[in-house]
Amino acid sequence: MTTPNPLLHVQDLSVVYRAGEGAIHAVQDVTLSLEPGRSLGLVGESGSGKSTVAAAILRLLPENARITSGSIVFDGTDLAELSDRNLDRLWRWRQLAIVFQRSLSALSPVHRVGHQLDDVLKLREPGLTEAQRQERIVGILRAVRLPDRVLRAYPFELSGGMMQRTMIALALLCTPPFLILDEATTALDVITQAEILREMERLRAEFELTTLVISHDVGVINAIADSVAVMYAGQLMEVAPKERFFSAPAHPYSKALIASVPRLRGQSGRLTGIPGTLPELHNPPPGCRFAPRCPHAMPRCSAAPPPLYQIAPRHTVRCVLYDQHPEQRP
Amino acid sequence: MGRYLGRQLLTIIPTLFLSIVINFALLHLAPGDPARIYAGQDIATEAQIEATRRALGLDDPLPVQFLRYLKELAQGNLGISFAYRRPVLDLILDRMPATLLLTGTSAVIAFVGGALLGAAAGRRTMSRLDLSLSFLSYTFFAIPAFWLGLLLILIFASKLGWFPTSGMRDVRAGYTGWRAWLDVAHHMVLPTLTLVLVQMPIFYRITRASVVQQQREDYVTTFRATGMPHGRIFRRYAMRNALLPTVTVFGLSLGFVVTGAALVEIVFAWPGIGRLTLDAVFRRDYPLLLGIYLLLAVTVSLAILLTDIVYAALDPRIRLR
Amino acid sequence: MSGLPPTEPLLQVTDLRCLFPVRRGLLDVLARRRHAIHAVDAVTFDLQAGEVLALVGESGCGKSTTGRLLVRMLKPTSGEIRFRGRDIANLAGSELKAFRREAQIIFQNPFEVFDPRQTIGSSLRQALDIHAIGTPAQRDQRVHEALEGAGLSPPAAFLARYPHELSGGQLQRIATVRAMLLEPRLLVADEPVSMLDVSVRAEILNHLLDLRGRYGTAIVFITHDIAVARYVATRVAVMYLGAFMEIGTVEEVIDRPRHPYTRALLTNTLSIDEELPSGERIEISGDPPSPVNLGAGCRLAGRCPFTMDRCRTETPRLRSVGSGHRVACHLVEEANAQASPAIPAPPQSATPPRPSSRV
Amino acid sequence: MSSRSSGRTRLNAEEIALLERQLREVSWSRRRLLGRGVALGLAGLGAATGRWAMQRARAAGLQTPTAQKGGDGTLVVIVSSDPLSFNPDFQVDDGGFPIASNIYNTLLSLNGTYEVIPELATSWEVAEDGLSVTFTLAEGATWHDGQPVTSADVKYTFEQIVADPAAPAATLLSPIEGVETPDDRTAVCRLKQPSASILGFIAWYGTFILPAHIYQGTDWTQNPANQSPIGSGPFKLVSYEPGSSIELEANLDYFGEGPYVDRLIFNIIPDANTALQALLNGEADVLHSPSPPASQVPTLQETPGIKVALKQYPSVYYIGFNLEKEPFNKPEVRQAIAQAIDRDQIVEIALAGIGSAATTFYTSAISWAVNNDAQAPSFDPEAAAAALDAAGYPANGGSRFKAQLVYFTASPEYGDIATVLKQQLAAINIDVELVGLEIGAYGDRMQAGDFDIGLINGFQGPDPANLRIRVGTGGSVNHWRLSNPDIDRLLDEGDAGTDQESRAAKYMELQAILARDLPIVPLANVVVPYPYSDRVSGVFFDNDDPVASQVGLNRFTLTRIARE
Repeated sequence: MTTPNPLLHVQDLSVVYRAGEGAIHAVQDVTLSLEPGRSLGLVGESGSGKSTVAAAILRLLPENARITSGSIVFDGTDLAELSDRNLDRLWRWRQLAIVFQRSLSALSPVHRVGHQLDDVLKLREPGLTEAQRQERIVGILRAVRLPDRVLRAYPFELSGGMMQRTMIALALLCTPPFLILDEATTALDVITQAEILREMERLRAEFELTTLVISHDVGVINAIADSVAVMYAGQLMEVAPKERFFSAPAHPYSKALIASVPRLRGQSGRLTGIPGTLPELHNPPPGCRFAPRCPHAMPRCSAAPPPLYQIAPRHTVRCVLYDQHPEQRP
Repeated sequence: MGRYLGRQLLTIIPTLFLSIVINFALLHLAPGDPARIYAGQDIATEAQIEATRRALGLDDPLPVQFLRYLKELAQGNLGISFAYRRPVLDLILDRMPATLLLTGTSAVIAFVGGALLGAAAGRRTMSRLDLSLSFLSYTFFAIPAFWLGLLLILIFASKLGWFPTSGMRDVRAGYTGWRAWLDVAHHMVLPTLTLVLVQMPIFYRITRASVVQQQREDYVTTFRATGMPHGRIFRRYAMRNALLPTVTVFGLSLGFVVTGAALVEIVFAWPGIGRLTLDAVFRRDYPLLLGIYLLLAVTVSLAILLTDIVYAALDPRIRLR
Repeated sequence: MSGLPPTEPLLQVTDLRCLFPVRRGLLDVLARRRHAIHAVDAVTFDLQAGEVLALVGESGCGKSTTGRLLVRMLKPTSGEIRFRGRDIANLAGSELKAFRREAQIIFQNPFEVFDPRQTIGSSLRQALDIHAIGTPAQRDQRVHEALEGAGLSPPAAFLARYPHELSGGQLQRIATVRAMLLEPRLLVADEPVSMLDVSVRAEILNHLLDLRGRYGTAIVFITHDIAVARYVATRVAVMYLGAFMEIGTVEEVIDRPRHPYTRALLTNTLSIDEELPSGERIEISGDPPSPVNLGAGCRLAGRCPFTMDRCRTETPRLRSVGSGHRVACHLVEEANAQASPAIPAPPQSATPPRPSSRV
Repeated sequence: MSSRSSGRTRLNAEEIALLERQLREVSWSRRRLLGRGVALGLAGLGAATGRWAMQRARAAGLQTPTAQKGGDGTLVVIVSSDPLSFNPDFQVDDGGFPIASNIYNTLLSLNGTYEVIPELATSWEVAEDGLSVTFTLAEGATWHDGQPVTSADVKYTFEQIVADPAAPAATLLSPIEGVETPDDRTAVCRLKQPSASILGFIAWYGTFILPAHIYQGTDWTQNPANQSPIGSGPFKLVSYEPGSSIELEANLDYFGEGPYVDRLIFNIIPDANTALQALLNGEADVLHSPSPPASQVPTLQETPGIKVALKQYPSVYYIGFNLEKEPFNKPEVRQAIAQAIDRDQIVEIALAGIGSAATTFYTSAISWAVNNDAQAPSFDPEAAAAALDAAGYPANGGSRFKAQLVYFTASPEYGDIATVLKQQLAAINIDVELVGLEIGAYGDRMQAGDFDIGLINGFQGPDPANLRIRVGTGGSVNHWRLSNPDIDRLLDEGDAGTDQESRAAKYMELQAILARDLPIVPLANVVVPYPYSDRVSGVFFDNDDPVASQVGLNRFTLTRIARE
């Protein structure tokens, strides 16, 4: 089985925030690979570090955050090594774009939508004439099924769904090969969310996009990802193809997470949650960060972070329960 | 937009009327009998006080006085000053140019300077620039204007001799033509500096806070992600958003420009309306005070209107909602 | 479900309406033009003691307003809210205070409802202080027990803490404890778990259900997530633009939805189930219209793929389609009249395949 | 109350003090102005003829008037406020007073030592029956528009003043029945009854002779000349910039001696510190008002190029007791308190040495009426303590009693004096609580009798008759509720007297009663500093300069500027 070269490969990424009470180890040794055309869902609850991973990939971390180790290789170049200026000129938006959750405030409230789209295009593709830019923008708007009047509108005049489509249009403006959807549909109503996700599926094919989908909602991941990566408290717990993840989750956290999700079908009795609370990230447990809440925890879990075990093709788990497959270590 | 303006204009009229009623009532109900004051408080006989009361038109019942005032007002007559026995409008107009020159100039400089410095500090919080500017802003905010004024006089007029001590022109020299303008400009420096220094911290702090807040807004992150340089995001987007609250405060402060800055006018012997107002208060010069208050109400209303227009131009959410 | 006999519901809501006037400007006032948002429109239902009714709908559908009306945080524009046989729509003063002891509400964001400068202990005691329940010592005791009962132990560890020292889940649990300290007969829970991570939701929901079991409290559970509603509710009401579209038992509404809007909600809800919710996905297009000055006709007319002429002119009433299952839809009504159970397929099937089916 | 305290506000005073200052200026200073004028005017009346004054002036060895007018350049005088108008007679206008004094003439005026001296009238004669005064007007006096000044102008002015009850001098000139004009240069004032004080009043406030040809038959409050005055004085108005300056130029046709300066500019500067800096920075030559803070005077006196004239006003700081309250109703207690006061310390500390201890019960500035035998008790704290012990107020290690000292916060001096008093009384174990109030509250509180001790000052001129408002039953500033039939009788008799000697006897007897009963205790005399450039000479406030006796108050007619 030949695996194509990944478009994005994140290796052992760690991010630390400086904060009042000391350093917060928000992301620890995260390794992710994303092949061209694929869609990876990065799922995790609050504090899991999933959005920090996205920010690190785009080098948009806040001032008090720092990548302490690891590489972010995109199409053969380590983004972590690039200067900001270089990143701005060649990579941001031309190669990597992002759609944020907070769509209603994601554009300047006092400038027209068209002006802001045009401004970005002008910046990224200075060679285009005004007419060419106009043509490109109108084309993209149509691609995301927005009426032309959006150009003349201000953000507050658009509904949540339209605004989110606008943000997708903005992301696609320079037809980047890679797109991050960071909780892109979280603020939307059920029906609109489904609509936008369907739209994204269509655009993924149309624009041949490779996407990293970040969400706390496994339903969203199920709707749009090919494979799933689960994060907990800054650590990557499990990576698996979507079907395998939902049918046979391996990590105790993954299992508990899926069990917590209320369903529309099947048993409706009591929901099961995960007792306990997130560990404090400025002083994380030395071993597996899930160990304090894990029903299967054993002494060695708290000793050192468990390694990743490969338990099936494309399926890795960071849990010592899978130590009986030593030959499958990656 | 037209509808919006029409609406705003319509609300000004009742506002003005209300302010006239309230001013009139407050003045006349406040303690202190102008007749007694104008007759000379201790030595005047009751007959003299009564005569003064009649002369000032204060012997009629209050409603009659109010209706008379309204009637005069309707004919564009602001009345005759108790103290100066001259039309209130003339007295105000006498002082208007000096007032507008000083307070207007300093308001504009304070606004522009405060906004620029606030923006510079807000862009890089905790930088050396930010820390020193913030320290200065707190310092000057805490200094009473008249004290600062005197300090500037002692340093720049008495010690260094760079600027004249006070007044608006060199009374001895009596310049004419362009020299006269230069002379006024020379006299303006210290009072303007005083007002700018005490007002700038307000604009500085509002702008700084607003810039800091705007830089945390999601759209800034969006544009950062597109690879737009900080400076461009700041100039094109954050600054305009950040200026909204500053503009509001500036607009309101413009409304008060006509009333001058009494304490600074006193320290620098600047012939502005602030001093006239203060004197009128002490003298219980009702017509003059009513005139000044009415002027204030009008200009504040207009300033609010203007601010609304500017705000609406800057912020479509106001304009279109 | 003890208490009152089923023939006398705890709560009987009849034709409840709440209009928020919109004053657009002086010219409107002068011209005596009136605008109003129909936040809640002709809502009618009843609730038995110990029952859990879920109010489900998208943002702005009026479900929160309804909740606030039920506990009289808001005063209805018209209509009747009979609580234990007594209309509470126009209560005031001490009567209102007495009623509020029996009807509590909890909100989405617990950080906003606790005074950040007060310890948890004093916030909790305050609830008892206001209604002067027991001696101070008894109040402390009761607070202690309640925390312990909610699994927040040792209680002393929580009593002395401030809201910001707790996680959202813990604080929401304490908010629930506070609401239940007075052993109310009615609890309105307004999106109590939507801010919380999915793994801690279960605790809150289970806690709520435990409390219901213990005190026989009836719960009106407001949520945008119909899947959550399925877990906590005995009955579900689906709201759209201030009006009930469908109401019935959980099984009826979720397994056998009749209203196109309910079906749209269900079929668009993202899930991780292999099996799809009933029927073909219903596509409701566009955004909801402005709730200002709604005219006659079905609120969904225009967005609904089954819109008929009648839908645009005549407001459908809630009509029974089975035991306790009521639907406000002309189509359902007509289908019933023709004794045909099925709803026709959507007029066009050019919709893309369901996302989850794509691999 | 003090005349000059208006100028004493220090810059570090709060805005409220400013407000009070201005209020006071309007309400109190008229009394002060009247006071200043007529006080020593009566000395002139004693001689009953203007020639006396002329002779006296000559005796002082003054040079005879020269024909020179102008040539000395520009004199810049700082004043604290704007004139209300340029008609100085129809209303109280303290800001306008120094300006009007140089544009208009009064018939008579008061010199630097408060003596009546001639101005527009070169001589005057009181009839034997005391029922008329005949004034002879100066030769060649003209209005600034060229018209001659005649007796008709005097007639118009005095009759108009008396006819308008709102005019500030109306009451003071009310003895005038009418004015006859036998010829252009002779004006005869007929009096209703003999008046001891009329010449002093004529010489002082609100009595500038106005041009009848401009004002006759018009509303004198609205006449356009109120803005562009036509006077007969040594200077003519050139321009007025409201809030800024008033520029006058020399009236080269002036009938009398002077003026010597070409231009007289009044520079309006309300703040005392700024005004002083403007003088020090050479932007002005004379600081007329606002007066510099007393604390700065010693430094100023050492400043090269600056002279400071210290001028005593007929005003005294004093305390009064609430005679209706225990224990202040007891003479022995008042006596003890008076003995506990060290006046020299008050002058030294509270007045920064500018002033002098006041020990008599009438101002020493009006010497003919002062009873120097009736002295306030001298400083003797031991005796005071013993007297209080004996009176039944033992200290017993604590305080004997509390006393609320209410004063008026118009200028810092009051608070400073009050503080010194508090300390001095603490030394004999009286616990003083200080209550400083702005004018409105002060007046209300004193009127209501809600105080133990009050601290004020006030003009005691122009004539001792004015003591009535301070110590007469029901007097407007008799806050002490003093009601002594003997005092009231002596006030009546003093008023009715015509010759100074007999009048003085009445007032001296009155002062003896005050010294015995001590309803009030004098503390210090008010002295006002006038700083000015040492290039300037011939100013009215400089009593060391012979000119001060020759020229009316506020007149810069004879002021000269030395060339550098």
